[in-house]
Amino acid sequence: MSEITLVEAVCMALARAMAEDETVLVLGEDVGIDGGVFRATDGLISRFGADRVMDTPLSESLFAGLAVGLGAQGFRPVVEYQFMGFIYPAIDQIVNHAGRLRNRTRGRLTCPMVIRAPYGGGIHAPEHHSESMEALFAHVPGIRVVIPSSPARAYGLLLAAIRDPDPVVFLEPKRIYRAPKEEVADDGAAMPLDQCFTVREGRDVTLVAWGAMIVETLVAAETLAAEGVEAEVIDVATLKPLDMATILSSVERTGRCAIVHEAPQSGGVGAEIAAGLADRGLVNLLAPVQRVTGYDTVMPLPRLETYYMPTEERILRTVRRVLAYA
Amino acid sequence: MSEITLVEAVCMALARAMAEDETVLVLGEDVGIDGGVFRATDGLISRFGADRVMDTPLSESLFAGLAVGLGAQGFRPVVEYQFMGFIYPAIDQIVNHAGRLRNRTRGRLTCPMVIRAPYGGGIHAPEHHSESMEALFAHVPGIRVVIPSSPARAYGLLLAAIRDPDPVVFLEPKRIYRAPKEEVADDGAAMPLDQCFTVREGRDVTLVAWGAMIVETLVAAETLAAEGVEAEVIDVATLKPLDMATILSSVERTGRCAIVHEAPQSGGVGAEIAAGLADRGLVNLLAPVQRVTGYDTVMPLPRLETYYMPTEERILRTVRRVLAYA
Amino acid sequence: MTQAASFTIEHTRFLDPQGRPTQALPDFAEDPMAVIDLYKAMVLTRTFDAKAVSLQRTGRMGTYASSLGQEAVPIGAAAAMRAEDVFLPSFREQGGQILRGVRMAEILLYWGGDERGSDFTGPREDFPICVPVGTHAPHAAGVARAFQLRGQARVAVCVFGDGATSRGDVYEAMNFAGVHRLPVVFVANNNQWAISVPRTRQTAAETLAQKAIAAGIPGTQVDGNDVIAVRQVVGSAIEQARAGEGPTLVEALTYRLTDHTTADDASRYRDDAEVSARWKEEPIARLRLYLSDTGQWTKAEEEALIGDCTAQVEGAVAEYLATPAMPPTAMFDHLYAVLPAPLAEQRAELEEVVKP
Amino acid sequence: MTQAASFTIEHTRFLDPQGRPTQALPDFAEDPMAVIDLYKAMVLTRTFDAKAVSLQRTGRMGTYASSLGQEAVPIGAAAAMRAEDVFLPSFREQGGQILRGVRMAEILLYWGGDERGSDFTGPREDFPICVPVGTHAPHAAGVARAFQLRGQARVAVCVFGDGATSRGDVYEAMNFAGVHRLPVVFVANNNQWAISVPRTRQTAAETLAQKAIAAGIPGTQVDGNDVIAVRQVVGSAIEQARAGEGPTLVEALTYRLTDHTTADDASRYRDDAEVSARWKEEPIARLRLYLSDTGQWTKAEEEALIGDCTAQVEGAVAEYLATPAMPPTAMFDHLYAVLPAPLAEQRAELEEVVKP
Ligand SMILES: Cc1ncc(C[n+]2csc(CCOP(=O)(O)OP(=O)(O)O)c2C)c(N)n1
Ligand SMILES: Cc1ncc(C[n+]2csc(CCOP(=O)(O)OP(=O)(O)O)c2C)c(N)n1
Ligand SMILES: [Mg+2]
Ligand SMILES: [Mg+2]
Repeated sequence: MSEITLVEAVCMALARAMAEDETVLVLGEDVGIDGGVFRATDGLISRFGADRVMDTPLSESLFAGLAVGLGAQGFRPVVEYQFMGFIYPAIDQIVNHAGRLRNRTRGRLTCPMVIRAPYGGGIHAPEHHSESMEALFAHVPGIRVVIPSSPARAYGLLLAAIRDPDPVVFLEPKRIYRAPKEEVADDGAAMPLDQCFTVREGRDVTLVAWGAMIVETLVAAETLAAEGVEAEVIDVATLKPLDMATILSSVERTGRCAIVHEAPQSGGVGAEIAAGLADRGLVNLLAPVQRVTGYDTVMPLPRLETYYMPTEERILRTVRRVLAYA
Repeated sequence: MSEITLVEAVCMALARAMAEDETVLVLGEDVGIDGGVFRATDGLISRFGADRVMDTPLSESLFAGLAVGLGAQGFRPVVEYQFMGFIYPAIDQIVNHAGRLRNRTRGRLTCPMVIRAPYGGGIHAPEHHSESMEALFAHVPGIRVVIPSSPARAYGLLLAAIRDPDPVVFLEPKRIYRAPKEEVADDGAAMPLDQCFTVREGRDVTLVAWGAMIVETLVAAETLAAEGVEAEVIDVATLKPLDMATILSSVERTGRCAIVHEAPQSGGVGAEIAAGLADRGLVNLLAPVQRVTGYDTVMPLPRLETYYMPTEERILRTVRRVLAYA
Repeated sequence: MTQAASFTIEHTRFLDPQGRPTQALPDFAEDPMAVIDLYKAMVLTRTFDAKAVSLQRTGRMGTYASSLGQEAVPIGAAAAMRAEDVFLPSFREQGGQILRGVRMAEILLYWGGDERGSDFTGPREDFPICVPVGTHAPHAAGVARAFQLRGQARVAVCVFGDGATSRGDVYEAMNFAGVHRLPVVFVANNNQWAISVPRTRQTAAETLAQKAIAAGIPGTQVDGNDVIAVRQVVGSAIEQARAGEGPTLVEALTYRLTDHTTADDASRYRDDAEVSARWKEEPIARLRLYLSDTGQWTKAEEEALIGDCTAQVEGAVAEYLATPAMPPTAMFDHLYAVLPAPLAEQRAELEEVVKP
Repeated sequence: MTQAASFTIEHTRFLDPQGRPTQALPDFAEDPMAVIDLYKAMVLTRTFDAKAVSLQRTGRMGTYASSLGQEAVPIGAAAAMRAEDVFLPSFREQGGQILRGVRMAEILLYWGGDERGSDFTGPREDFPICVPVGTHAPHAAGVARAFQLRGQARVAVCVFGDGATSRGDVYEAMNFAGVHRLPVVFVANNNQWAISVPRTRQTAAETLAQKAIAAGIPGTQVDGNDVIAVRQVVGSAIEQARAGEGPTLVEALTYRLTDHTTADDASRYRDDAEVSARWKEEPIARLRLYLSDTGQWTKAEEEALIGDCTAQVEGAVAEYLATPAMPPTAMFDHLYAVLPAPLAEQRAELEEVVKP
């Protein structure tokens, strides 16, 4: 067992799922011989053939609808969108069909599909290639939104998403596609959906994040530890439905919480978490719930992107403010 | 000056804007001779001609893009989407272009466009005709999201939206399209954007809502008043950017807050408001911030829709819970 | 300048508006019962439509989209399908759905605002009505791709309106179907109007059939008021698709003789004179003329049929009206395969609210 | 069966790959300087592309999309435009942008990650590069509609790739342009590849020009490696549009001789042999052969041109590299016309964070 990257873990999970279930299909732009622009589908076409690994025409609205049709017929399509910036034409099919088909036919027709897309900033990518719009999906009834934060979680959660009988939007933080690496066993073991992961325990403050921000947040937590502050770090992992229970029980112990995400602050998923705390966690709160996020601006082009993203420094500033409340 | 309905106020504002500024255009499906399926554009084609009031082909992705082109050329297009359920194909153009054009060209090209759509439930409409997905827009950088709650506000806010030099998504609560009526002077006076309206003053609890829910909330407030509880009712009106200042200052006085909206709870705009309170309002909160909302389900077909929507009864249950905290 | 490519679009009709054959009828029509069955299906549909409109008018059902005058399109198409094929209708193809085995009470339940109306007891793989115009065309391509991957000799049949042909989705679906030669037939029900927008404002294309050329697939036109022609032309397209020869777009020319839906008032935007003229071409009278001219249909049979249709429809209405609503918590029942914990809390809250 | 409609698609070329005229050259080419200017623009663009790729390779610029081998398409199109027309490029039309007056330093600034690169000092109404494929086609229709409403004799020219023709937006925009006979010309730069997806997997249509038929507008093909043909065919389409005769789709056949972008490795998915063969058809050598065969171009002129292009490009690079980044708060500066209050708080926070 050797160390692999997050994008390799994605590929390994896809291969595993395709090998164990012949109804699993992969489709999208350049997923075939090119292996995907990030190589997330590398080698799949030679192993599973062009019927199961299909390059689609450049028709983003189409693929999601295609997956609805394939899903209704019992296939498990895994659709790749090349970047989150190009996923928006799929929203119509996701809101109006994928998230509703089971409900509107009372379970007669279902949509066991996965929509994958790399998302987020930090790699100096061109315009429209660095956005974090996960909140647009986390509000849609009938679907799941899942974001891994490490190679192991990418493998385990993607397998779970593919095996899940309902539609899942699976967003991959491309900033950590290639590093850090991690040992991941190709054992076909899925990780649970609908559940947060506590990735660091601590008694003084709860830090909630997901995706690439877990890495920054853990770094910040180590810095705090050196100062004697023990932060609990929670990886939300499934953004919809949201496991508030784990977050609430952590804040019950720490009394303090900061939330970290790359997306614009207003209406980001951090808002839902803070709202949950303002309701069911209020009695335990010793300090305001603060968010370290992207600004409510357009994601800037690479020259300014680092100023947009939450950094260790910005996380520390906020956590110190939260800790300062008596 | 006679009493008019909300949809008539929309029509009056459109006519006013078109009369005072020849760059204002109206476009969408059936906005011409039919006057829109709700008659929001009734009579405009005979007054302003088919060049300025244009029936488009059935191409929802197109109109938003068309408006970007027209806007960049100095026109002020007002685009009607027939129902919110059909607006999703426009999201790509809104996120990737309308909200960004000014920023990415450093102000060289701009998008003074308005996207109008009726939204919300309560009129026993067919499938896909009753959704409240305002949160999908309220997260998008570079745009505004505005929702009127009365004929007067429809008139004043729509005029402001049309005159605003940036893109506005203007959502009209169709449940109150035809009632209640109100006297509205056609005086061309706009109302301010980016500002909440306090529609009822009270010292005991702050109720925050928008659109059709203002009506239910005011009814609930009267019931409470009869019991000696004075609720302050805030109509958010502009959901993005959000005027937290007004809400915070109200809660500073009342110490209690409930938020009412039709949209699914998770990731709704109510979450952002509660998050603002959990941060900057925390010290004033005497009770949990609770939300009375649609469920995180697909909006049911008419037979069950009333169970999905916040009713006076559900609002009262929640407010009483919020008041009960010592 | 050299010529890079050239194309033609054909038009097919067998019966003229007076029910007179314009050419030899196709093989299937040699069986008189096959033609009479088409006739019966159209009369049943028209009876059903009229009743559904009256249910809406009397407040016993929601908005409804009648297919008056366009019965031949979905019925001709559905009649050409096999049971194992999959039908993906828009919202005006009740005639085709009934022929496929969807129960009329289910259709009423749907328009009456009850999700169970889409849980067809008959054709379990057929898609429910599609309200967002044209968005089901990609589903049809997906279903057809499923058949192709499994090597099944099955065909997806997708019907949409003239307005829908302006949607990018419909184009994208046809284009994809072309690349993979999928077993799917797209039928454009060109009833000349998309609510108040006439066909000429929808596109400058002379025919809708030529939209196929952009997708590199065959496109053809048929007289959509001639059910024999629809059955024949869609039928050949289906059999071609079944044989692995790829998709087709069939444009059926017909006319919407009534309002767009019960929520519409067509007198606002179109002339009565235009509508009256089109009544002379409608499909039911046309086929009845043919059948009676050829001695295959008597007045007595007509009366019996009308009685039978009325009885069937009344039965469906009674069943619909007698169906109690689902409990409010039903909105949580099929949201996911298994209700996630946070949703279970919301469900409990709703249960609490509606507790007697 | 009767015939309802028929269509043909033409193909135009003036120079064969060896630079030999295949027919009498068009009128504009009678002015030798007009042709030489096209040649110079293509050489400048190729010089610029090579330099931009090397800036990326050496870490001094971000991802870049070279137009190697396809220079004739945007340059022929832009050369046919008037200053007051509006150009809506995709992301591979730097040649056309430069001809329109966009400064090379601006293009580098854009790909170097600075928004000011889209604040063109030259053609103030031209659109910036469009990254989401095909989404600018509706903008072009909007711009053209603006011209039409104002009664201006101006034309919008929109360029996109073969891949883009699969997008519903492009179809919807062409269809709408057809309905209103808008003054817009759509140019499909068919370079045979959309990253790794070959033209044949994009659509079953024999030509991309025939996509126009679905929209009811004229579609025509041109040899996209023959800049004279591109200039001529796009030019007639532009003048037709200007005269109120409506839109056209021009498919320009060319080839992407290098990687999709600097982030791509085309050797993963296509044969070197295919690429080598296509080098024999490329537009610059072809036009140079024609010019030297006809005695209009000498070796000395070629050397002078190369020196001049290199100097111009080096100047632009120096300017680009010397441009300091904007202050971080610039991300708030043009978000709205006036920064709303809540945003002002965020801006203040950022200012606080970056305070030295
Ligand atoms: C995407 C979308 N946009 C708008 C509507 C509202 N609407 C319902 S039917 C209709 C016209 C449809 O015209 P056509 O496709 O010709 O079908 P027809 O109703 O004539 O059968 C419109 C605009 C819708 N249902 N879906
Ligand atoms: C909507 C969208 N989807 C995907 C991408 C990623 N992408 C960038 S270029 C490209 C291929 C474009 O092919 P084509 O239209 O032929 O243009 P070319 O690059 O060949 O000039 C893709 C898939 C994108 N930029 N936009
Ligand atoms: Mg129609
Ligand atoms: Mg290409």
